[in-house]
Amino acid sequence: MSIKVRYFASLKDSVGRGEDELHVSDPLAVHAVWQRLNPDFAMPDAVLAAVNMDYVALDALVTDGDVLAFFPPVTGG
Amino acid sequence: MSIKVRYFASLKDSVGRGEDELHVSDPLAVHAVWQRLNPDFAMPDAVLAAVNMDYVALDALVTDGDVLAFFPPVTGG
Amino acid sequence: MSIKLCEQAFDPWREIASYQAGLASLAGKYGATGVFVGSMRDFNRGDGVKSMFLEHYPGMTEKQLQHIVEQAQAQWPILESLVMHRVGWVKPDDALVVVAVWSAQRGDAFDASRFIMENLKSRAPFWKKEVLASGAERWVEKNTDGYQRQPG
Amino acid sequence: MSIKLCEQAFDPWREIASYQAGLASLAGKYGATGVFVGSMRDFNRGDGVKSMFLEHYPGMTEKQLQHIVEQAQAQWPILESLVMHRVGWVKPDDALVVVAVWSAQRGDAFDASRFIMENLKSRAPFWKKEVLASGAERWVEKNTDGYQRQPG
Repeated sequence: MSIKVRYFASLKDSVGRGEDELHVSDPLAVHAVWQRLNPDFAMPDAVLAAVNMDYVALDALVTDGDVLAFFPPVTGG
Repeated sequence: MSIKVRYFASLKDSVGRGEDELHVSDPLAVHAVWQRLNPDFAMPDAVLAAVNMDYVALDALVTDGDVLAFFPPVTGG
Repeated sequence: MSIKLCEQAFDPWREIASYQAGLASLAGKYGATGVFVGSMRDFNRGDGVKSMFLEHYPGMTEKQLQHIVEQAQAQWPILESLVMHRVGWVKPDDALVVVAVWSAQRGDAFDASRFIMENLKSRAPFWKKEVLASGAERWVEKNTDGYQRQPG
Repeated sequence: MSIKLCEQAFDPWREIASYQAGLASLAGKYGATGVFVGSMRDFNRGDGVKSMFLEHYPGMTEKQLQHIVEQAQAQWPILESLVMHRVGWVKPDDALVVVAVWSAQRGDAFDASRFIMENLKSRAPFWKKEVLASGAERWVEKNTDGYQRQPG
Protein backbone atom coordinates (compact mmCIF):
# COMPACT_ATOMS: atom_id res chain seq x y z
CA MET A 1 0.00 0.00 0.00
CA SER A 2 1.31 3.40 -0.86
CA ILE A 3 0.26 7.04 -0.48
CA LYS A 4 1.67 9.83 -2.59
CA VAL A 5 2.28 13.06 -0.70
CA ARG A 6 2.84 16.49 -2.28
CA TYR A 7 3.98 19.82 -0.82
CA PHE A 8 3.41 23.22 -2.40
CA ALA A 9 4.73 26.78 -2.27
CA SER A 10 6.41 27.95 0.96
CA LEU A 11 5.72 24.58 2.56
CA LYS A 12 7.71 22.85 -0.16
CA ASP A 13 10.58 25.22 0.63
CA SER A 14 10.29 24.52 4.38
CA VAL A 15 10.05 20.76 4.01
CA GLY A 16 12.77 20.79 1.40
CA ARG A 17 10.94 18.30 -0.83
CA GLY A 18 8.09 18.50 -3.34
CA GLU A 19 6.94 14.90 -2.99
CA ASP A 20 7.06 11.90 -0.74
CA GLU A 21 5.83 8.37 -1.03
CA LEU A 22 4.69 6.56 2.09
CA HIS A 23 4.10 2.83 2.35
CA VAL A 24 1.45 1.99 4.92
CA SER A 25 -0.34 -1.16 5.97
CA ASP A 26 -3.58 0.50 7.16
CA PRO A 27 -5.45 3.76 6.53
CA LEU A 28 -3.78 6.62 8.34
CA ALA A 29 -4.97 10.08 9.42
CA VAL A 30 -3.62 13.08 7.53
CA HIS A 31 -1.77 14.45 10.55
CA ALA A 32 -0.21 11.03 11.18
CA VAL A 33 1.11 10.94 7.62
CA TRP A 34 2.75 14.32 8.19
CA GLN A 35 4.28 13.17 11.45
CA ARG A 36 5.70 10.04 9.93
CA LEU A 37 7.24 11.90 7.02
CA ASN A 38 8.40 14.94 8.99
CA PRO A 39 9.20 13.66 12.49
CA ASP A 40 11.37 16.69 13.28
CA PHE A 41 9.09 19.37 11.81
CA ALA A 42 5.76 20.04 13.52
CA MET A 43 3.01 20.79 11.03
CA PRO A 44 2.48 24.59 10.89
CA ASP A 45 -0.91 25.72 12.22
CA ALA A 46 -2.24 27.16 9.01
CA VAL A 47 -1.46 24.15 6.78
CA LEU A 48 -4.25 22.98 4.48
CA ALA A 49 -4.64 19.40 3.31
CA ALA A 50 -6.31 17.90 0.26
CA VAL A 51 -6.90 14.25 -0.58
CA ASN A 52 -7.36 13.54 -4.26
CA MET A 53 -7.74 17.28 -4.88
CA ASP A 54 -10.53 17.89 -2.36
CA TYR A 55 -9.99 19.70 0.92
CA VAL A 56 -10.06 17.44 3.97
CA ALA A 57 -9.79 17.84 7.74
CA LEU A 58 -6.51 16.83 9.34
CA ASP A 59 -8.08 13.79 10.96
CA ALA A 60 -9.41 12.43 7.67
CA LEU A 61 -8.08 9.02 6.73
CA VAL A 62 -5.90 8.41 3.70
CA THR A 63 -5.55 5.04 2.16
CA ASP A 64 -3.80 3.12 -0.56
CA GLY A 65 -3.56 5.00 -3.83
CA ASP A 66 -4.57 8.37 -2.39
CA VAL A 67 -2.75 11.56 -3.27
CA LEU A 68 -2.39 13.75 -0.19
CA ALA A 69 -1.31 17.37 -0.60
CA PHE A 70 -0.10 19.78 2.08
CA PHE A 71 0.05 23.51 1.39
CA PRO A 72 -0.04 26.94 3.02
CA PRO A 73 -3.05 29.30 2.83
CA VAL A 74 -3.86 30.02 -0.80
CA THR A 75 -3.04 33.45 -2.23
CA GLY A 76 -4.41 33.50 -5.77
CA GLY A 77 -6.57 36.03 -7.51
CA MET B 1 -40.36 87.11 -14.73
CA SER B 2 -40.48 83.81 -16.48
CA ILE B 3 -39.98 80.15 -15.66
CA LYS B 4 -39.24 77.53 -18.28
CA VAL B 5 -40.97 74.20 -17.70
CA ARG B 6 -40.06 70.90 -19.37
CA TYR B 7 -41.81 67.52 -19.47
CA PHE B 8 -40.16 64.21 -20.30
CA ALA B 9 -41.02 60.69 -21.41
CA SER B 10 -44.52 59.37 -20.58
CA LEU B 11 -45.34 62.61 -18.79
CA LYS B 12 -44.69 64.56 -21.96
CA ASP B 13 -47.13 62.23 -23.74
CA SER B 14 -49.75 62.67 -20.99
CA VAL B 15 -49.42 66.44 -20.82
CA GLY B 16 -49.29 66.65 -24.58
CA ARG B 17 -46.49 69.23 -24.55
CA GLY B 18 -42.73 69.11 -24.10
CA GLU B 19 -42.32 72.64 -22.80
CA ASP B 20 -44.17 75.51 -21.19
CA GLU B 21 -43.23 79.02 -20.24
CA LEU B 22 -44.84 80.59 -17.21
CA HIS B 23 -44.78 84.28 -16.36
CA VAL B 24 -44.92 84.87 -12.63
CA SER B 25 -44.59 87.92 -10.41
CA ASP B 26 -43.25 86.06 -7.31
CA PRO B 27 -41.45 82.80 -6.54
CA LEU B 28 -43.83 79.88 -6.77
CA ALA B 29 -43.75 76.33 -5.37
CA VAL B 30 -43.15 73.49 -7.84
CA HIS B 31 -46.58 71.99 -7.27
CA ALA B 32 -48.19 75.39 -7.80
CA VAL B 33 -46.44 75.73 -11.16
CA TRP B 34 -47.85 72.37 -12.20
CA GLN B 35 -51.34 73.36 -11.08
CA ARG B 36 -51.22 76.63 -12.94
CA LEU B 37 -50.04 75.00 -16.15
CA ASN B 38 -52.19 71.89 -15.90
CA PRO B 39 -55.36 72.93 -14.07
CA ASP B 40 -57.33 69.94 -15.37
CA PHE B 41 -54.62 67.29 -14.83
CA ALA B 42 -53.65 66.42 -11.26
CA MET B 43 -49.94 65.76 -10.93
CA PRO B 44 -49.37 61.95 -10.86
CA ASP B 45 -48.07 60.66 -7.51
CA ALA B 46 -44.74 59.39 -8.75
CA VAL B 47 -43.71 62.54 -10.63
CA LEU B 48 -40.18 63.80 -10.01
CA ALA B 49 -39.16 67.43 -10.28
CA ALA B 50 -35.81 69.08 -10.97
CA VAL B 51 -34.89 72.76 -10.87
CA ASN B 52 -31.86 73.69 -12.92
CA MET B 53 -31.05 69.98 -13.30
CA ASP B 54 -31.05 69.13 -9.58
CA TYR B 55 -33.79 67.14 -7.90
CA VAL B 56 -36.08 69.21 -5.70
CA ALA B 57 -39.05 68.58 -3.40
CA LEU B 58 -42.46 69.56 -4.72
CA ASP B 59 -42.71 72.44 -2.27
CA ALA B 60 -39.40 73.97 -3.40
CA LEU B 61 -39.70 77.49 -4.80
CA VAL B 62 -38.93 78.33 -8.40
CA THR B 63 -38.11 81.81 -9.46
CA ASP B 64 -37.31 83.95 -12.46
CA GLY B 65 -34.98 82.29 -14.93
CA ASP B 66 -35.28 78.81 -13.44
CA VAL B 67 -35.76 75.74 -15.57
CA LEU B 68 -38.22 73.36 -13.93
CA ALA B 69 -38.54 69.80 -15.22
CA PHE B 70 -41.25 67.24 -14.49
CA PHE B 71 -40.74 63.59 -15.28
CA PRO B 72 -41.80 60.06 -14.36
CA PRO B 73 -39.56 57.63 -12.38
CA VAL B 74 -36.32 57.12 -14.26
CA THR B 75 -35.69 53.81 -16.03
CA GLY B 76 -32.15 53.94 -17.37
CA GLY B 77 -29.31 51.45 -17.08
CA MET C 1 -13.45 60.12 -14.28
CA SER C 2 -15.12 59.85 -17.66
CA ILE C 3 -18.85 60.05 -18.37
CA LYS C 4 -20.06 59.48 -21.92
CA LEU C 5 -23.46 59.40 -23.58
CA CYS C 6 -23.39 57.47 -26.85
CA GLU C 7 -25.82 57.71 -29.73
CA GLN C 8 -24.21 54.85 -31.61
CA ALA C 9 -23.82 51.19 -30.67
CA PHE C 10 -20.47 50.42 -29.03
CA ASP C 11 -18.48 47.39 -27.96
CA PRO C 12 -18.26 47.74 -24.17
CA TRP C 13 -15.11 45.62 -23.86
CA ARG C 14 -13.27 47.57 -26.51
CA GLU C 15 -14.29 50.84 -24.83
CA ILE C 16 -13.02 49.64 -21.46
CA ALA C 17 -9.79 48.35 -23.00
CA SER C 18 -9.27 51.63 -24.80
CA TYR C 19 -9.97 53.69 -21.69
CA GLN C 20 -7.67 51.53 -19.60
CA ALA C 21 -4.91 51.87 -22.20
CA GLY C 22 -5.03 55.61 -21.51
CA LEU C 23 -4.39 55.07 -17.79
CA ALA C 24 -0.65 54.55 -18.24
CA SER C 25 0.22 56.42 -15.05
CA LEU C 26 -1.95 53.99 -13.07
CA ALA C 27 -0.42 50.81 -14.49
CA GLY C 28 0.72 48.66 -11.56
CA LYS C 29 -1.30 50.79 -9.12
CA TYR C 30 -4.73 49.22 -9.57
CA GLY C 31 -5.11 45.65 -8.48
CA ALA C 32 -8.82 45.55 -9.17
CA THR C 33 -11.27 46.50 -11.89
CA GLY C 34 -14.97 46.07 -11.21
CA VAL C 35 -17.22 46.25 -14.26
CA PHE C 36 -20.90 46.10 -14.94
CA VAL C 37 -22.35 46.01 -18.45
CA GLY C 38 -26.08 46.25 -18.98
CA SER C 39 -27.40 44.94 -22.30
CA MET C 40 -30.77 45.17 -23.96
CA ARG C 41 -32.83 42.04 -23.58
CA ASP C 42 -35.29 40.91 -26.22
CA PHE C 43 -37.98 40.28 -23.61
CA ASN C 44 -39.47 42.15 -20.67
CA ARG C 45 -42.43 41.32 -18.44
CA GLY C 46 -43.34 38.38 -20.61
CA ASP C 47 -43.33 40.21 -23.94
CA GLY C 48 -40.92 40.16 -26.84
CA VAL C 49 -39.24 43.53 -27.34
CA LYS C 50 -37.87 44.39 -30.75
CA SER C 51 -36.41 47.82 -30.15
CA MET C 52 -36.27 50.53 -27.55
CA PHE C 53 -35.92 54.29 -27.37
CA LEU C 54 -33.76 55.73 -24.61
CA GLU C 55 -34.86 59.27 -23.84
CA HIS C 56 -32.77 61.40 -21.52
CA TYR C 57 -32.57 64.93 -20.16
CA PRO C 58 -29.45 66.40 -21.78
CA GLY C 59 -27.35 68.26 -19.25
CA MET C 60 -29.11 66.90 -16.20
CA THR C 61 -28.05 63.37 -17.09
CA GLU C 62 -24.37 64.30 -17.15
CA LYS C 63 -24.75 66.43 -14.01
CA GLN C 64 -26.40 63.61 -12.05
CA LEU C 65 -23.92 60.97 -13.25
CA GLN C 66 -21.03 63.19 -12.23
CA HIS C 67 -22.61 63.70 -8.84
CA ILE C 68 -23.03 59.94 -8.38
CA VAL C 69 -19.40 59.23 -9.29
CA GLU C 70 -18.24 61.97 -6.93
CA GLN C 71 -20.27 60.38 -4.14
CA ALA C 72 -18.59 57.04 -4.89
CA GLN C 73 -15.17 58.71 -4.86
CA ALA C 74 -15.95 60.18 -1.45
CA GLN C 75 -16.79 56.73 -0.08
CA TRP C 76 -14.17 54.48 -1.68
CA PRO C 77 -10.54 55.00 -2.77
CA ILE C 78 -11.22 54.90 -6.51
CA LEU C 79 -8.30 55.41 -8.87
CA GLU C 80 -10.37 55.84 -12.04
CA SER C 81 -13.88 55.28 -13.34
CA LEU C 82 -15.75 55.12 -16.61
CA VAL C 83 -19.51 55.46 -17.08
CA MET C 84 -21.08 55.11 -20.53
CA HIS C 85 -24.75 55.07 -21.45
CA ARG C 86 -26.56 54.70 -24.75
CA VAL C 87 -29.23 57.19 -25.77
CA GLY C 88 -31.69 57.14 -28.66
CA TRP C 89 -32.77 54.02 -30.53
CA VAL C 90 -31.29 50.72 -29.42
CA LYS C 91 -31.87 47.11 -30.38
CA PRO C 92 -31.67 43.83 -28.48
CA ASP C 93 -28.18 42.71 -27.43
CA ASP C 94 -26.85 46.29 -27.63
CA ALA C 95 -24.85 47.44 -24.64
CA LEU C 96 -26.90 50.09 -22.78
CA VAL C 97 -24.64 50.96 -19.91
CA VAL C 98 -21.06 50.41 -18.76
CA VAL C 99 -19.74 51.15 -15.29
CA ALA C 100 -16.05 50.42 -14.65
CA VAL C 101 -14.08 51.24 -11.52
CA TRP C 102 -10.34 50.84 -11.01
CA SER C 103 -8.98 50.62 -7.45
CA ALA C 104 -6.07 49.16 -5.50
CA GLN C 105 -8.22 46.66 -3.57
CA ARG C 106 -10.97 44.45 -4.93
CA GLY C 107 -13.62 45.18 -2.29
CA ASP C 108 -13.63 48.85 -3.26
CA ALA C 109 -14.00 48.09 -6.97
CA PHE C 110 -16.95 45.78 -6.29
CA ASP C 111 -18.67 48.15 -3.88
CA ALA C 112 -18.13 51.34 -5.85
CA SER C 113 -19.16 49.91 -9.24
CA ARG C 114 -22.36 48.58 -7.75
CA PHE C 115 -23.06 51.84 -5.93
CA ILE C 116 -22.65 53.80 -9.16
CA MET C 117 -24.86 51.38 -11.06
CA GLU C 118 -27.66 51.36 -8.49
CA ASN C 119 -27.65 55.15 -8.22
CA LEU C 120 -27.63 55.50 -11.99
CA LYS C 121 -30.72 53.27 -12.12
CA SER C 122 -32.56 55.31 -9.50
CA ARG C 123 -31.37 58.88 -10.19
CA ALA C 124 -30.01 59.43 -13.70
CA PRO C 125 -32.76 60.88 -15.92
CA PHE C 126 -33.14 58.21 -18.60
CA TRP C 127 -36.44 56.69 -19.72
CA LYS C 128 -37.02 53.59 -21.81
CA LYS C 129 -39.80 53.18 -24.33
CA GLU C 130 -40.15 49.65 -25.63
CA VAL C 131 -41.43 48.68 -29.05
CA LEU C 132 -42.95 45.23 -28.64
CA ALA C 133 -42.95 42.44 -31.19
CA SER C 134 -46.60 43.34 -31.83
CA GLY C 135 -45.56 46.87 -32.78
CA ALA C 136 -47.16 48.35 -29.67
CA GLU C 137 -45.11 50.90 -27.73
CA ARG C 138 -44.94 51.24 -23.97
CA TRP C 139 -42.89 53.18 -21.45
CA VAL C 140 -41.04 51.12 -18.87
CA GLU C 141 -42.63 52.21 -15.60
CA LYS C 142 -39.89 51.84 -13.04
CA ASN C 143 -36.57 50.24 -12.30
CA THR C 144 -36.22 47.49 -9.73
CA ASP C 145 -33.82 47.51 -6.80
CA GLY C 146 -30.66 45.69 -7.87
CA TYR C 147 -29.74 44.77 -4.30
CA GLN C 148 -32.92 42.69 -3.95
CA ARG C 149 -33.53 39.34 -5.64
CA GLN C 150 -35.96 39.74 -8.53
CA PRO C 151 -38.35 37.17 -9.95
CA GLY C 152 -36.76 35.76 -13.13
CA MET D 1 -19.03 27.66 -18.00
CA SER D 2 -15.42 28.08 -18.99
CA ILE D 3 -12.37 27.82 -16.71
CA LYS D 4 -8.95 28.58 -18.13
CA LEU D 5 -5.45 28.68 -16.71
CA CYS D 6 -3.11 30.79 -18.81
CA GLU D 7 0.66 30.67 -18.93
CA GLN D 8 0.91 33.70 -21.20
CA ALA D 9 -0.15 37.30 -20.62
CA PHE D 10 -3.61 38.06 -21.98
CA ASP D 11 -5.85 41.07 -22.55
CA PRO D 12 -8.81 40.49 -20.21
CA TRP D 13 -11.20 42.67 -22.23
CA ARG D 14 -10.39 40.94 -25.48
CA GLU D 15 -10.86 37.56 -23.80
CA ILE D 16 -14.25 38.56 -22.42
CA ALA D 17 -15.31 40.03 -25.77
CA SER D 18 -14.22 36.90 -27.57
CA TYR D 19 -16.01 34.62 -25.10
CA GLN D 20 -19.17 36.71 -25.30
CA ALA D 21 -19.06 36.61 -29.10
CA GLY D 22 -19.39 32.85 -28.79
CA LEU D 23 -22.60 33.16 -26.75
CA ALA D 24 -24.78 33.82 -29.79
CA SER D 25 -27.67 31.78 -28.43
CA LEU D 26 -27.76 34.01 -25.35
CA ALA D 27 -27.83 37.32 -27.25
CA GLY D 28 -30.83 39.31 -26.00
CA LYS D 29 -31.22 36.95 -23.01
CA TYR D 30 -28.64 38.45 -20.66
CA GLY D 31 -29.30 41.96 -19.43
CA ALA D 32 -26.32 41.99 -17.12
CA THR D 33 -22.64 41.13 -17.16
CA GLY D 34 -20.68 41.42 -13.94
CA VAL D 35 -16.91 41.36 -14.31
CA PHE D 36 -13.95 41.47 -12.01
CA VAL D 37 -10.38 41.74 -13.27
CA GLY D 38 -7.49 41.44 -10.86
CA SER D 39 -4.18 42.90 -12.00
CA MET D 40 -0.68 42.68 -10.63
CA ARG D 41 0.33 45.73 -8.63
CA ASP D 42 3.92 46.96 -8.49
CA PHE D 43 3.74 47.34 -4.72
CA ASN D 44 2.60 45.25 -1.75
CA ARG D 45 2.89 45.85 1.97
CA GLY D 46 5.04 48.91 1.41
CA ASP D 47 7.55 47.29 -0.93
CA GLY D 48 8.09 47.59 -4.66
CA VAL D 49 7.43 44.31 -6.47
CA LYS D 50 9.09 43.71 -9.82
CA SER D 51 7.77 40.28 -10.72
CA MET D 52 5.81 37.43 -9.26
CA PHE D 53 5.57 33.66 -9.63
CA LEU D 54 2.10 32.12 -9.50
CA GLU D 55 2.37 28.52 -8.39
CA HIS D 56 -0.70 26.30 -8.52
CA TYR D 57 -1.75 22.71 -8.01
CA PRO D 58 -2.58 21.44 -11.49
CA GLY D 59 -5.81 19.47 -11.49
CA MET D 60 -6.95 20.58 -8.06
CA THR D 61 -7.10 24.20 -9.22
CA GLU D 62 -9.48 23.37 -12.05
CA LYS D 63 -11.50 21.05 -9.82
CA GLN D 64 -11.95 23.68 -7.10
CA LEU D 65 -12.78 26.45 -9.58
CA GLN D 66 -15.40 24.27 -11.20
CA HIS D 67 -16.85 23.48 -7.77
CA ILE D 68 -17.01 27.20 -6.93
CA VAL D 69 -18.78 28.06 -10.18
CA GLU D 70 -21.24 25.21 -9.65
CA GLN D 71 -22.00 26.56 -6.19
CA ALA D 72 -22.66 29.98 -7.71
CA GLN D 73 -24.91 28.41 -10.35
CA ALA D 74 -26.90 26.72 -7.59
CA GLN D 75 -27.46 30.05 -5.82
CA TRP D 76 -28.08 32.46 -8.71
CA PRO D 77 -29.66 32.10 -12.17
CA ILE D 78 -26.43 32.42 -14.14
CA LEU D 79 -26.61 32.15 -17.91
CA GLU D 80 -22.87 31.86 -18.52
CA SER D 81 -19.57 32.39 -16.75
CA LEU D 82 -15.89 32.71 -17.53
CA VAL D 83 -13.03 32.31 -15.07
CA MET D 84 -9.43 32.83 -16.17
CA HIS D 85 -6.29 32.82 -14.05
CA ARG D 86 -2.64 33.34 -14.89
CA VAL D 87 -0.01 30.85 -13.73
CA GLY D 88 3.78 31.03 -13.83
CA TRP D 89 5.81 34.22 -14.06
CA VAL D 90 3.88 37.49 -14.22
CA LYS D 91 4.89 41.13 -14.18
CA PRO D 92 3.24 44.29 -12.87
CA ASP D 93 0.10 45.42 -14.70
CA ASP D 94 -0.53 41.90 -16.05
CA ALA D 95 -4.07 40.63 -15.61
CA LEU D 96 -4.00 37.82 -13.02
CA VAL D 97 -7.63 36.83 -12.84
CA VAL D 98 -10.89 37.40 -14.72
CA VAL D 99 -14.33 36.49 -13.43
CA ALA D 100 -17.28 37.27 -15.70
CA VAL D 101 -20.92 36.31 -15.13
CA TRP D 102 -23.80 36.78 -17.56
CA SER D 103 -27.35 36.81 -16.18
CA ALA D 104 -30.78 38.23 -16.95
CA GLN D 105 -30.84 40.56 -13.92
CA ARG D 106 -28.05 42.76 -12.62
CA GLY D 107 -28.24 41.78 -8.94
CA ASP D 108 -27.41 38.19 -9.82
CA ALA D 109 -24.41 39.17 -11.96
CA PHE D 110 -23.02 41.35 -9.17
CA ASP D 111 -23.61 38.78 -6.44
CA ALA D 112 -22.40 35.74 -8.36
CA SER D 113 -19.24 37.35 -9.75
CA ARG D 114 -18.25 38.50 -6.29
CA PHE D 115 -19.04 35.11 -4.77
CA ILE D 116 -16.85 33.37 -7.35
CA MET D 117 -14.04 35.85 -6.84
CA GLU D 118 -14.08 35.61 -3.02
CA ASN D 119 -14.18 31.84 -3.10
CA LEU D 120 -11.39 31.72 -5.65
CA LYS D 121 -9.28 33.86 -3.30
CA SER D 122 -9.95 31.62 -0.31
CA ARG D 123 -10.14 28.15 -1.88
CA ALA D 124 -8.42 27.85 -5.26
CA PRO D 125 -4.89 26.46 -4.79
CA PHE D 126 -2.71 29.28 -6.12
CA TRP D 127 0.28 30.78 -4.32
CA LYS D 128 2.14 33.98 -5.08
CA LYS D 129 5.85 34.48 -4.65
CA GLU D 130 6.94 38.08 -5.02
CA VAL D 131 10.32 39.23 -6.29
CA LEU D 132 10.95 42.59 -4.67
CA ALA D 133 12.75 45.55 -6.19
CA SER D 134 15.69 44.59 -3.95
CA GLY D 135 15.82 41.16 -5.59
CA ALA D 136 14.61 39.43 -2.42
CA GLU D 137 11.86 36.82 -2.82
CA ARG D 138 8.97 36.24 -0.46
CA TRP D 139 5.78 34.21 -0.44
CA VAL D 140 2.55 36.15 0.03
CA GLU D 141 1.24 34.81 3.32
CA LYS D 142 -2.51 35.09 3.01
CA ASN D 143 -5.33 36.73 1.14
CA THR D 144 -7.54 39.32 2.76
CA ASP D 145 -11.33 39.17 2.91
CA GLY D 146 -12.69 41.17 -0.01
CA TYR D 147 -16.00 41.86 1.72
CA GLN D 148 -14.22 43.84 4.47
CA ARG D 149 -12.63 47.25 4.01
CA GLN D 150 -8.85 46.95 3.85
CA PRO D 151 -6.27 49.53 4.84
CA GLY D 152 -4.97 51.17 1.66
